[in-house]
Amino acid sequence: MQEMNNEKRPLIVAFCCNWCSYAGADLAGSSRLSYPADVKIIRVPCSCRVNPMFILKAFQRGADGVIICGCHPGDCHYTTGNYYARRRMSLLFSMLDYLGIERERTRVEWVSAAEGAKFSAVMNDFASKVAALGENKRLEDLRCKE
Amino acid sequence: MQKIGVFVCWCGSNIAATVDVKKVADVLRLEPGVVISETYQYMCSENGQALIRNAIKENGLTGIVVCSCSPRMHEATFRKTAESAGLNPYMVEIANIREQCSWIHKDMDEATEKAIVLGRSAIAKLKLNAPLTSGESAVVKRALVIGGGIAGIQSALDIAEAGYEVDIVESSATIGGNMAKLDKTFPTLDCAACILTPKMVDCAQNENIDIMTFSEIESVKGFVGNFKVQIRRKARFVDEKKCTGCGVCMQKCPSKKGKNEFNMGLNNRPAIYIPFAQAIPNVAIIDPEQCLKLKNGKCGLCAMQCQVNAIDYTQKDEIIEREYGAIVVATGYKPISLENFNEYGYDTYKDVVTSLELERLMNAAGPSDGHLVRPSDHKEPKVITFIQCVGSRDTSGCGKPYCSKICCMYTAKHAMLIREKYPDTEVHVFYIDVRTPGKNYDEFFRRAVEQYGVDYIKGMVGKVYEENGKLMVQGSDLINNEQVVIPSDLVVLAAAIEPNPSVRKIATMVTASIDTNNFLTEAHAKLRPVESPTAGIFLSGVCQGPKDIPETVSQASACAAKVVGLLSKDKLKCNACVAHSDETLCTGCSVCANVCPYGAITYVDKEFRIGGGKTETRRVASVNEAVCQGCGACTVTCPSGAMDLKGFSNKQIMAEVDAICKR
Amino acid sequence: MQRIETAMIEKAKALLSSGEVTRVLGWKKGELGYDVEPCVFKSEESLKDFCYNVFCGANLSKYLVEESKKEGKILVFLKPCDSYSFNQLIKEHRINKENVYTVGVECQGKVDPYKLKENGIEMVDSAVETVDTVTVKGKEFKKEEIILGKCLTCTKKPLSYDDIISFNEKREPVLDRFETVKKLEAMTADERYAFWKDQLSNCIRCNACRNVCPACTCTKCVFDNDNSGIASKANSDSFEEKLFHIIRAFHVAGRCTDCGECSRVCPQHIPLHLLNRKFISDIDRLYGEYQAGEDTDSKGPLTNYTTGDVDPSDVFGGNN
Amino acid sequence: MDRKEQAKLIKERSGTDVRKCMKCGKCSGRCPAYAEMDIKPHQFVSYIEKGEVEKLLESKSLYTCLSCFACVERCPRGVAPANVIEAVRQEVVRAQGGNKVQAEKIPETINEAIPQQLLVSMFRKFNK
Repeated sequence: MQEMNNEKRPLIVAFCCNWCSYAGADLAGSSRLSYPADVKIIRVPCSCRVNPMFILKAFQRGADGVIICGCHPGDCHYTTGNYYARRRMSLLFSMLDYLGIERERTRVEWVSAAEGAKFSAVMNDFASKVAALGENKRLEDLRCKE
Repeated sequence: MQKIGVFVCWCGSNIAATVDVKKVADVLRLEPGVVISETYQYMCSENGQALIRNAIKENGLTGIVVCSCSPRMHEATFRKTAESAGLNPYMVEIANIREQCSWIHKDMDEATEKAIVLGRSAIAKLKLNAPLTSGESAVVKRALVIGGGIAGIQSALDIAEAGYEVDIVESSATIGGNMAKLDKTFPTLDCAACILTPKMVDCAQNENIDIMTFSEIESVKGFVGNFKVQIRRKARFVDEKKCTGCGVCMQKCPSKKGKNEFNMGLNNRPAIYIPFAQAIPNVAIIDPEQCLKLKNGKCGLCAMQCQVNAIDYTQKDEIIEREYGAIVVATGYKPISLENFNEYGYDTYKDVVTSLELERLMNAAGPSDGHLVRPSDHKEPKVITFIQCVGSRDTSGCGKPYCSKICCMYTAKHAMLIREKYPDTEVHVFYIDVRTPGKNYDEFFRRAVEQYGVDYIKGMVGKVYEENGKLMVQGSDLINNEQVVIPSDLVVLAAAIEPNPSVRKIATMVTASIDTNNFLTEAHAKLRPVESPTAGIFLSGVCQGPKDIPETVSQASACAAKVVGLLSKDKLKCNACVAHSDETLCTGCSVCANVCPYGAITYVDKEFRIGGGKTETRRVASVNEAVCQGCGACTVTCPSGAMDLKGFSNKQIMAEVDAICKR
Repeated sequence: MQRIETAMIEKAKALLSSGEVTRVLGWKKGELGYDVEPCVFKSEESLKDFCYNVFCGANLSKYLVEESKKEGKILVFLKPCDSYSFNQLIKEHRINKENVYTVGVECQGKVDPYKLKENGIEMVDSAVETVDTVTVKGKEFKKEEIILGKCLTCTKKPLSYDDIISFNEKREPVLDRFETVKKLEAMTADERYAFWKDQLSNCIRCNACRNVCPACTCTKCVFDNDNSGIASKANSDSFEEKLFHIIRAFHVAGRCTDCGECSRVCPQHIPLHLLNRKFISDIDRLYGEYQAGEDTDSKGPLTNYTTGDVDPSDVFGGNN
Repeated sequence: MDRKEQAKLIKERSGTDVRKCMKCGKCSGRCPAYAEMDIKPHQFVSYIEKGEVEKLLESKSLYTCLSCFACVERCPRGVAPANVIEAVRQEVVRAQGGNKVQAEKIPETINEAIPQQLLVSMFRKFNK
């Protein structure tokens, strides 16, 4: 959590696929649709590139929420990429829930290149939910906290 | 030793307004490995790039980070800049501090803090970049045009003109599309057939163009330069090579009750028919649902009559596979269905028609041989009322939210032609706003009002109901603030247009992105309007958005120019960020090949020295760099991490995660 | 049940003498009765130490990865659960089938030595087994009381064998294998978090689970490979305890045949099979029944898809 | 409450976003009670958008509007003029307890032809 004017700010890592959701984020930007600065975007070629290692590494390093954005199933630039991502993330996040990690810390969202408004709405909603949960205590690595 | 240059762009005030660019540059200068950190107003400008070039040369930089706009915008530009300064183009990383930072955060400190974090993340990634060289793949010198309307025809002609082979795949029995159905075309009122059929004939005679009608795309594999497309040639039960188009079979065919789709179902056609006189190919086709022979084995008259015995009842669908370097989507449009608009009585009253049906009624080759009559009793209509924006500009869910762009012009055209041919007919047009922008368009519309006396009523029609034989059109007249009811003989609806329904299936096959209204999304709305973001796929005509014939033709020729630009290359630079397998870690378990959408992974047995002079052969994965598109699905299914992606490697992404989360 | 062991020894001797196989992979008696260990017998006389009894819980298929690379054919005895692992390794080209002669053997459930300890039986030297009971040191136990967790829920059938030595009908499973998973899912998130925090905190990263697991056959595991980014030899924080087991379970998801070896060998008795079974129950619930190892060519659920798969946002079944 | 305040309240109470109106006039085109209205449905929407409330409060249309919702049903932009009229009517009816419908007159006006919805909405004008 960043110490920003003394109220806790959540840190959110967003993996965005280059062809759709990253373009959606750009559209949200060009339409000046704001969302919290706590959301930091990492560009990946496709949502199927996101490895569970990256997600757990993000939580370990202090992220409070991780969201994976990809193209709508059927619209993937690589035809089948997001189908695999859909299965992997469903199983992974169901396992994290099984281990007692709060469900609202993880999320998958399909955003097309034309849905700037949706991207901004999703990020605002996700950021507020994660902030409501408070600091990530269950998947934290104390060595990474100051 | 890493020598990294950081270049922070102001982007005029786009970034500098909410991000303290000086502070970003200063903080990033302290990052380990950074030797130079500069800011400039317009990094993508000529002297911005010169600044980068000189910095690379003077400091012998091993990599650069540009904090600027989205990589989707100028990554290619800055890679070229680096390459021209002798630096490998893939040693460039972009931090998106405009669309994803300065434009969406108002507070200066917050935005600056975020820009610094994004900069650090790009630096962390750059440190793990390796110089990459993109491989090359051959280009098949043939283009595919999906759709045979004016868009497809124009693109095909221009591509063939440049000397390349083109295949047109058209789903209906003839090329010509919707334009062939029109009577006259605006703004110059020349007859549609007169300007279209010569182009259709050119297509048929051009030896570079191969026309496949009554065919559909079955599957598309591969990628730009190397598309493998399966085309289903549906059975037309007539041998195209033999049939001379004499039409004898059409007269003799006893089953005459078929709905003539070409005339929008306003009249009938026999089971075996040629869609319209100037059809290309001018070859008959049998409708299997209507032909007695195909349905229950009786009849067979047409086969007997045909002198060149071109009829073959046993013809089956045939699938052929061909390779293409580029694909042009020109699937065109169709009017929306009006089932959600029963307030206009389209389904209940026969004399409420759509504009396309009116085109057929007015067309000399139409069901009424050019004599405008009412479909119900074939009498001449004395009062005709047009209704604009039926289903367009409608966000209530029944229609389309967009303006269909062409209805104002073609309605003015219809009104003008009717007033000219039948001067004593009253013509009223209910409109919201008449949109006739561009050269000679508004003058055309004003001629309809001033010279031909068409009555334009500003206001929408509430409902249409029948009363003692007349169609009562009740609408509001906002200028006179009255509710007017016009008893009319014929009501014409300017229905909204929507893309051809088959486009969604085609978009999935060619992985072109498509929006919620089923229009294909262009690579860039202003700068790259005729290309899809998917390389090698081009958009021609209404499949990309509502447009009229002049715009369609200009977009079709633009597509052709782009295709010729692509096909003229012998080799195509492939994507350099492809997967590669670390042979020491790979166990050959072949889990990765299961997920590769392009079949780029094969397995080879390789000799490995295992010490002591002995060797063992092991089964390892090998990636065909020309086929791999770099999606990364295989890197996650590979448990040992042997499979990794150049440019987006596991370590690079983890480094970005660390940089972002570091406090 | 004694007949099975003698039949197996005869079979081994016959094949060894006929030269069809050069080695036999089976179990060898240890000092104590339950201290049975997998062993490769190279000659007929060495077969005198060969044994097959209630303590042979070990799954032999993973040894074949290395053994099948060597010259000559090897005879292996596969219990029904081992045969699924064998099939999965064949599917992943880790075993070349020509060098292996498989014999399916009957299994009516293997004894869990720790449960014997709980019943006060120590220093066991031998046991007499019938289909439903085991008598040890004169005390008779019902199989349900003392067999391994994985055998209580075993529904496995012998698969892919060149020969089979089986005399009796297989016992019915006593427990539904997803029962504990369902119980855990029914708990609240806090309870689940506490349960797993307590269990995983015992993990000493001895890697026994990884080394025994037939699906974990990477030449260099990501946790040993410094280049992988998550390399770690020990759990120096509660996070890494979870990281190791989540990533390991994810890597074998869709490939784990639920052979239960990981829980059997864990010195700290952590119920690791509950993690893999959670993935299996999710896969069955979301993408349709799938048993890894049932065949040698089907695509695993994580390397397959249907366009109509459920959306991740609606996956959280059950309550809270 | 000044006029601007009142207009804002009416807009909220109507629950419809009047700025969505593209001034096409379809609502008035469908309105069966158009002839008896001094201010037409499309005018309600544009006046309330500009905040000019006086004319609306005295308008006769408040009581000739049948609340048949034809205008709401077919508006291409999802605007609901009838709700605006309803909101203005509430403002008037609730403001000074005026009673536009005399109870004794109701029996004669009722006949089988009246649509049931009309009867119900008429009672709403009856001050409770």
